[in-house]
Amino acid sequence: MEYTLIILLLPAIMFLFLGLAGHKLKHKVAGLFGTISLGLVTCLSYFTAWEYFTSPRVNGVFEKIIPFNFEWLSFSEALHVDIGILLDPISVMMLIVISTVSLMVHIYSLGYMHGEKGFQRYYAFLSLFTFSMLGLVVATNIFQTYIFWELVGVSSYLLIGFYYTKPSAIAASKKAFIVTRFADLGFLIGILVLSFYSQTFSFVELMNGSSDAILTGAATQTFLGIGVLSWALGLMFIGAAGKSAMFPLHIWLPDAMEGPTPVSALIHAATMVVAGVYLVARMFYLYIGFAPGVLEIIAIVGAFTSLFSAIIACVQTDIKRVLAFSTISQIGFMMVALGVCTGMDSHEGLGYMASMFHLFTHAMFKALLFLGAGSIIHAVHSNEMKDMGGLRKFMPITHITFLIACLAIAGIPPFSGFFSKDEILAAAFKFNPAMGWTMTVIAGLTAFYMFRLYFNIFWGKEAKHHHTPHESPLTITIPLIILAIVTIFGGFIPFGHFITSDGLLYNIHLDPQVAITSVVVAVLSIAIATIFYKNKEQKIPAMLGEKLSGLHKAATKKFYIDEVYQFITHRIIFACISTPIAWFDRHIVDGFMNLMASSTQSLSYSIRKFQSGHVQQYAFVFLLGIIFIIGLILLVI
Amino acid sequence: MNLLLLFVLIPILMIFCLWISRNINQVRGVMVAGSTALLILSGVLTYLYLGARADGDTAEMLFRSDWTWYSSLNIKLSLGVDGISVAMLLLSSVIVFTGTFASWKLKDQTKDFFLWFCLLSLGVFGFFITIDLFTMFMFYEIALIPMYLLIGHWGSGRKEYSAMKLTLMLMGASALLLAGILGIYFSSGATTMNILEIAQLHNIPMNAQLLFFPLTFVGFGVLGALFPFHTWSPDGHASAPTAVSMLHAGVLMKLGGYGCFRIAMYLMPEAANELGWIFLILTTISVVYGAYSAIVQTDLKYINAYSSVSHCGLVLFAILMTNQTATTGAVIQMLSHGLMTALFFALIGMIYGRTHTRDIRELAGLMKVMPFLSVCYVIAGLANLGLPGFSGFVAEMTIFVGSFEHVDLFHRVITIIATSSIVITAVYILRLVGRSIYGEVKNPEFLKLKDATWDERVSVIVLVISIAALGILPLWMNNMIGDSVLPIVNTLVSR
Amino acid sequence: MEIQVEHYLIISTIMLCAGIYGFLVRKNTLAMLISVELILNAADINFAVFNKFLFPNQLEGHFFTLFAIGIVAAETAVAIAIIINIYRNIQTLNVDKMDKLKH
Amino acid sequence: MDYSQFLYMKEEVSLVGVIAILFLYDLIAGEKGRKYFSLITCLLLGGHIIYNFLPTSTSGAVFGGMYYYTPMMTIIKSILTFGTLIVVMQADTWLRREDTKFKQGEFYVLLLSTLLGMFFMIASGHFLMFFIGLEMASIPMATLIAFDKYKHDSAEAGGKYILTAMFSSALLLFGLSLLYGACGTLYFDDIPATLDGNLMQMAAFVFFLAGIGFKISIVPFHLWTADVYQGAPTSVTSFLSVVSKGSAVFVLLTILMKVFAPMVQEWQIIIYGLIVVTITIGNLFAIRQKNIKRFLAFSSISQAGYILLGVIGGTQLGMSSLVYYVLVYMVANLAIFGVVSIIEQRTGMINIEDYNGLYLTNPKLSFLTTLALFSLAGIPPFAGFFSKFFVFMAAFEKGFYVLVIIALLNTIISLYYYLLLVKAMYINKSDSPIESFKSDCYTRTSLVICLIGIVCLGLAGVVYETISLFGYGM
Repeated sequence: MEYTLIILLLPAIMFLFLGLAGHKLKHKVAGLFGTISLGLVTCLSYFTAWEYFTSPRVNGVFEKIIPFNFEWLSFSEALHVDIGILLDPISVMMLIVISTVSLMVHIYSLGYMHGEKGFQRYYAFLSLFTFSMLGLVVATNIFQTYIFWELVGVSSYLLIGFYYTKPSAIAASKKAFIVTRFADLGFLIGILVLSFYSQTFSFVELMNGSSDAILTGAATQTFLGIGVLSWALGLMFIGAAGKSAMFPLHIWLPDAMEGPTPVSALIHAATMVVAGVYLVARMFYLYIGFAPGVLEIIAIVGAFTSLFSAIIACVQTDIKRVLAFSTISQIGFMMVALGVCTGMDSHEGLGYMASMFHLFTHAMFKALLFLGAGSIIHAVHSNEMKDMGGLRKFMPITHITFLIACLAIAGIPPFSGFFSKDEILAAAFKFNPAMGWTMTVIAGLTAFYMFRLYFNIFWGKEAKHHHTPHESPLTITIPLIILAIVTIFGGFIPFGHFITSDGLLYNIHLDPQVAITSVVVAVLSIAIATIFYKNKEQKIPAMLGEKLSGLHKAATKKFYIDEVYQFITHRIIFACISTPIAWFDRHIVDGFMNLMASSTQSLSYSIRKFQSGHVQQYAFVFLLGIIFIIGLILLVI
Repeated sequence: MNLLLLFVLIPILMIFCLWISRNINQVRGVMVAGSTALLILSGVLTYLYLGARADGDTAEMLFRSDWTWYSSLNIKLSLGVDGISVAMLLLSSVIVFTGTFASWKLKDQTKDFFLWFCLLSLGVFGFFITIDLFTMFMFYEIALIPMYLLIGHWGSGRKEYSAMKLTLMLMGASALLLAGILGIYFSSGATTMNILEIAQLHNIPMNAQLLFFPLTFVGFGVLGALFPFHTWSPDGHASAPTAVSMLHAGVLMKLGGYGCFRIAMYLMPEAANELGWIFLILTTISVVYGAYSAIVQTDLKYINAYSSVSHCGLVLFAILMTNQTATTGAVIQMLSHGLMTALFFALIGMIYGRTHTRDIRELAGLMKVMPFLSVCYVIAGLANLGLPGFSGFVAEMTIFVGSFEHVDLFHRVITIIATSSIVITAVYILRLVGRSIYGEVKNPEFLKLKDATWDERVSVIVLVISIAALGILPLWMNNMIGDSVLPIVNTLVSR
Repeated sequence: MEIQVEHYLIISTIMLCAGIYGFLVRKNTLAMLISVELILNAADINFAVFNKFLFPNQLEGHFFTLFAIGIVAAETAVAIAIIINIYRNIQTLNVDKMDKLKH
Repeated sequence: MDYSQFLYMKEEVSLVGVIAILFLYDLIAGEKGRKYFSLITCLLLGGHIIYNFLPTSTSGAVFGGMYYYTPMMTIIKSILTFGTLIVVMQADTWLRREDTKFKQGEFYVLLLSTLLGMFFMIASGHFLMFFIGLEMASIPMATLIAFDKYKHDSAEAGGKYILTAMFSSALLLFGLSLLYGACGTLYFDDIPATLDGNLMQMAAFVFFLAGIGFKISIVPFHLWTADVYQGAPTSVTSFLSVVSKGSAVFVLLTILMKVFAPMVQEWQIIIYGLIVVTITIGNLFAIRQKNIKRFLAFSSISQAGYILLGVIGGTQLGMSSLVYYVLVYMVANLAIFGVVSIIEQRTGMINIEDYNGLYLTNPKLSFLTTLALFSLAGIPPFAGFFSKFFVFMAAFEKGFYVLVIIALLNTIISLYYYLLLVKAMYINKSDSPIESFKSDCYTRTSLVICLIGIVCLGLAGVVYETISLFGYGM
C-alpha cells in the first residue's frame, strides 16, 4: 500500500507550493488547489481504510502494516529516528477523521474566508497542518510522533495568529504555543527516559512484546520512589494533556478561538486536540501493561477536567468559547474512557474502544457545531449570544444541522454521540460507580449547556441587526449538511469490529441500564434548558445567577486559572528570575571584568609618582633595588 | 600541492586583490568571486571527502600533508581534515559568502572593511584545516585581532568599548590557551606539535593534564561563551557590523567548541574525565542562564547574543558528555547555530538599516511593511526554538538523546535541566516575534520602508536553504560527523 | 701595627658610602659628579689593594685601575660638557630644576 | 706579538675603518659634500654588513682570552649594525635641518663608535674588556642624547643620562672590584671555577647586574629611560631603544651563562623577579602616556622584560630565541620610530592624540604603524608573534609556568595600549588631523625594509633556523 505515501506528500507539496508561489496566484485558484489536493488525499484515505479493513485478519487481529519507512536520523545503532507510515486500526481511523474534517473545512473556508487578506497563506497553513496531523497519526515510532507533534503545534500557532495584526490573536497564539511547548517538554523527557530503558523508538518493537522483557526489567527500577516507566509514561501524558487541553494545561484552548472559525473546527475541535488521546491510545499497551497507576491518574484528571469545563461552559456567552469548553469536556470523556480500562476484567478493552469511538463521532459533530457557529458568526458578525437570537427563520439549514449536532452531543439516540458516550459511561460504571455517576452528571450538564447555546442562538428575542442575517452560501452549507448526515448515521458503525484494545473483534451491545439513565438525564437537562432559555426573557438564569453569584462569577472568570498563570509567568518568571539574572549578568559578571580593567587603570595612575623626574630619586631607587635584591638572596640562601 | 591549502591561499589572494583594487565595484567583484570560489571549494572538498570515506579510507584525517616550518622546534604546517573540520569549513564558506552580500551596501571605506574581513576569514579557514598546535593557535589569533578594527571602526553603539572589551577578553583567553598549548607540547615530550601524534603518544602525565586541561579548555571556552566568561559576546555582537556579527557568532564562536574538543579533550582525556563535571555544571548554567537573560532583553541583537550564549553552551555541554551521539549533536549544533545566528544577525542588520532601531518596543508590525524580511525572521525564530524541519531540532535532539544515554545519573539529571531551556527559548522568540514582527505599525515612518533588495535576498535565502536542508535531510551530515568523532570519543571513553 | 687589607677595604667602603650619599643629597650637579668620582676611586682602590695583598703575583687589578681611571676621566669630561650645556639652557646647576621630563 | 689575531676581529676592524673614513670625509667634505653624507654612510655600513655577514663557523678566543669570536656573536653584531643602518637612514631628514646639518659628521662618528663599543662589549672575554666596551658605548651615547644642544629637553635628557650612567657604571666597577677580590681573576673562563656563591660574589654579581640592567632598562634600574627617550632626538631614541638594549641583553645572557653559570639557581630567582616587575611596571606606566616617545619608552621597558624570558632559561633555545627576538623587536620598533620621527620632522607633533585620524590622511604610514604595533603586541602573522612564542617556549621549557602565565596575562595590558594607538589612527575622529605628506626616500626605504622584516621574519622560518643553527658556543 505504498500509495499511502502520497497521502503524506500531497499536503506537504501543496504547503510549499502555496507558501512560496501562493501570493502570485488568485485567491480562488489557490483555494481550489488546496481543496482539490485535499480531496485526493481524502479519497486515498478512504481507499486505504477500505483496503485495510477488508484485508483478512491474521489470527483475529488486523496486522500492523508498514508500507513505507526510511531512516531519517540515527542516534546510535539501536536509536534511530525513522520517518514512515504505520497502518493499524486507530491510525487508519484517524486518517478518515482528519481527511474528512479537513476536506470539509477546506471547502467551507472557500466561502468563509472569501476576500480575506492572506487567503493563500491561510490555505498553505491548512495544508501544513493537514500534513503534520497525518504524519502524526501514521507515525511508526514515538520520535516521529514527537516531530509531527511539534509541527501541528506550530501550524496551530500560525493559524491562531492568522490575523497577525490583532493583539488578542497574537497573544492567544503565543499562549497556545508556549503552553503546549511546556507540555511537550514533558513528552520529550518521557521519550528520553523510555528510550533510555527500552533502547528503541519503534512502536512495533515496543508493542509486539519483543521488548517486554527489558521493560519489565526497567519497571522494577525506581527514581524518587516511582517506577521509571511510570515516570516516562506519566511525563508523556503531560505532553498529551498539553495538546488535549487537560486541566491545568487547558488555558490555551479557549483563547485559541481567536483564530478563524474553520481553524477552530479543524484544529481545536476535531483533530489536533485529540492528539493527546490518540497518543495515550497509541501507547496504551505500555500504559496498561507497565504503568496502570498512570492510567488511573489519567482517568481522574480527565473526569475533573470534564466536569470543570462543563460548569464553565454553562455560563460563557461567547458561543465559540462555549464550544471550546465543551470540547475540553468531551476530550475529558475520552481520557476517562482510556483511564478506566484498568478494571482487570474481560471488558478491559471496552473503554479503549469507546474512547476511540467517541473521538470519531465527536470529531464529526463538534466540527459541525463549529462550522455552524462559523456560519452564524458569518451572518451576524459577532461571537456574542446577545447579538443573536431568533436566527432560526433566517438561516434554516444552519439551524437544523446545528440542532442535530446538539442532539448528538447531548447523547440523544439515535444520533452518533449517544452510542459512543453510552459506551464510555458503561466503561466508567464498570470501573467504579462513582466515576460512572460523575460522568453521567457531566453528560447531563453537556446537554444543558448545549441547548442553552442552541436556544440563545436560534430562539429567544431577536437582537436588532444592522442588516437582516441571511443563510450562508453553498460552500458553507454543503459541509454542514455532509457532516450532519455523518452525525446522524455515524453511530451505527459497528466500531468494535474495527478497533478494540486487543484488536480482537468485539460486538457493541448497549447496557440498557446505563443507556436509559443517560438518556433520561439528557432529556431532563434539555428540558431544563428549554424552560430556562426558550422564552424571550430569561428570568430563572438571571435569578440563579443572583443566588449563586459567587459560583457564577468564578465560572464566568473560568475559575481564575488564567490569572494564576499570568501571575506565575510575569510576577515570578519574568520579575523574579529573568530580570535578576539579566541584572546579575550586566552588573556582577560583566562588572567584574570592567572592574579589573578600571583597577588596572587606577593602579597605573597611582604609581605615576615614581617617575618624578629627579635624577637623585632615580639613583635612590636604583640603590634600593640593589639592596633589595641582595636582601632577597640572603633570604633565599 | 594540497587542496586544503587553497582555503588559505584564496583569502590571501583576495586580500592582495583588494589591496590593489581601486573602486567599490572592483572590491565587490573580488569579494563575490573569492567567496564563491571558497563556497565551491568547500563543496568540492565535502564531495571528495565523502567519496574517500565511501572508498573505505579509514584514516583519522584525510588530505594530510606536512611542510616543515621550524624544524628545530618541531613546528610543521600540517594540514588534514576529518568530518568535523569539513563541516566547519562548509559552514564558514557559507557564512563568508552570505556575509559578503549582507554587507553589500557598506559605503564607509569598503575596501579596508573587506580587507580585514578577509584576514578574519583567513584565520578561520586556517584554523580548521591545520592539525598542528602552533599553526592552529596562530590562525586562531589571526582570526581574533581584525575584530577590533572591524567593530571599532565600522560598528555601532558603544563600539569602541565593546571592541576593546571583546579583543582583550579573547586575547586573555588566548593567553591561557598559549600556556596550555606549551604545556601540552612540553609535557608530551617536546617532540611534536602534531595533534594526531601527540594523541598517539598519549604520554602527558596526569598532574600536567590537571594543570593544563583547565587552561586549554577555558582558553577555548571563552570564545565558546562559557559562563562566566561570556560577557564579551552581548556587547561585541551588539556593536559589530552585520557581516562581522555573522562571521563572529556564526563561525568564530565555533572555534571555541572545536578547540575544546579537538585539543583540550582529545589530548588530555584523563583530565577531561576527571574535571569534566565542573565544566558540565558551568555549561549547564550558561545554557539555562543565557536563555533566561534573553527573555527580558529589548535589543534584538542582545536577545540573539544571549540565545547564542545558551546555544553555544549546549555545544560545550554536549562534548563534555563524551559519547558519540552527544558529540555528533554538538557538531551539528555548531553548524545549525552558526547558520541560524548568522541569519538572525543578517536580518537584524537589514531591519536596523531601515528602521535605525533595534528596540523591540519601538519596532512593530514589520510584517506589513517588509514581509520578506519578517517571514524570514519568523523562520529563523522557529528554527532557533528547535522546530522540526530545521537544523536546530536535529542538533538539539541529538544532543539530548545522546546526553541522556549517559549511564551516570548526574549527567542525565543535568541533561533534563538543560532540556528545559527549549521552553524558555520559545518564550523569548515568540515574545520577540509577537512584539516586533506582528501587530500594527506603530511608527508611521516605517510605512515608507522598502522590503529586501536582491543582494539581501541572496544572503538570506542561501542561509534559509542551508538551515532547512540540514534540518530535513540530516542523515548524511550526521554520519559524516559521527564517524569522525568516534576516534576522539573512544580515546575519551577508553582512558 | 701594620696595615691590613681590611683597613683599605674600610677606607674604600667609606668612600663608597660617602660617594653614594653625596650623589643622593647634593643638589649641585658638579658636586654629584665629584661624589661619583668618590665611588669610582673606591673601586680603583679595591682593585689595587686586592691585587697587592691577595694576588701579588699578577697585575690584573693594577691594569684595571689604570684603565678605569682613564675611562672615568673621559666620562667626566663629557659629563661636564653636558652639564655646561644644561646650564646654558636653564641657568642653574641645581639638579632639582632638571625635572621638565617626568611621569 | 702576533698581529694576525686582528684578523679574527674583523667586525671591529672594518667598523673602525668605516669610522675613520667618515671622520676624514667630514674633514674634507664641504657644504655640498655633506649632501651625500648619509648616502655614503649607508653604503659603508651596508658594505660592512655584507662583509661580515656570513658567520665564520669557527669560534675561539684571541688576545689571551680577552676577545671572543663565535658565529652567534657575528650574527648579533650584524643585527645591531643592520639596526644602526636603519637608524642612520631615518636620521637623514632630521640631520638635514638647519641647526644640525653642520654636525652630521659628528653624529655618524659618535653613533658608530657607540656601536663599536657594543661590539667590544659583546666580544669581550674579560671584564676589563667588557667595562671598556660598556663605557665606550655609553659615553658617546650621552653626547648623542644631548645632540640637539639648544633644546632644553635634549640637554636635560643628556644630563640625566650621563649622571645615572656614571652612577651605575661606578657601582658596576665597584662590583667588579669585589668580584676580583673574591675570584682573583676577571677572565670569563677562569671565574666559574672559583665561584662558590659567597656573599661577596653575590654582592659583586648584583652590582654587575644593576650596571647592565641600567642599559637594558630593567625595573628598578629603568627610571632614566622614559625621560631620556622623550628628551633625546628621535633617531637617537630609536637607536637607544633597540641597538643598545639588544647588545646589553645579549651580553647579559652570555655573561650569565659563561661566568655565573655556577650560581644559576640564584640568578634565576633574581631574573624571575626582575622579569615580573619589569613587564608589569612597564605596562602600567605605558597605559596612560600621552607623549608617543615616552609611550614607546615604557613599551620598550616591558619588551625588555619579555626579552629576559629568553635569558632566564639559560639554554640554547633561549639564546637563539633571544637573538631572534632582538631582531624582530628591532624591526618593529624602528618602523614605529621611523614614522614618529618623520611626523615629528614634518609637523612637530609628538602626542598620541595628534595621531587621531591619521589613517584618513596618511593611510600607508598608519597601516605600517599598525602592523608594527601588532608585531610588538605579538599578533600573528607578524614576526612579533613568533618571537614572543619562542621566548615563551624557552622559559616554559625550564618549567617557569607561573612566570610565563604572568607574562602572558601582561600581554593583554600591552595589547590594550598598543590598540589605543591603533584606535587613535583608525577610529578616533579629528578636526585637525596631520595633513598628508610625502616622506623622503631614505625614510621610505627604511620603512619598506622594516615592513618586509615585520611580515617575513616570522613567516620565513629560515631566519630563526639560521640563528638557532649557530646557537652553539656563546
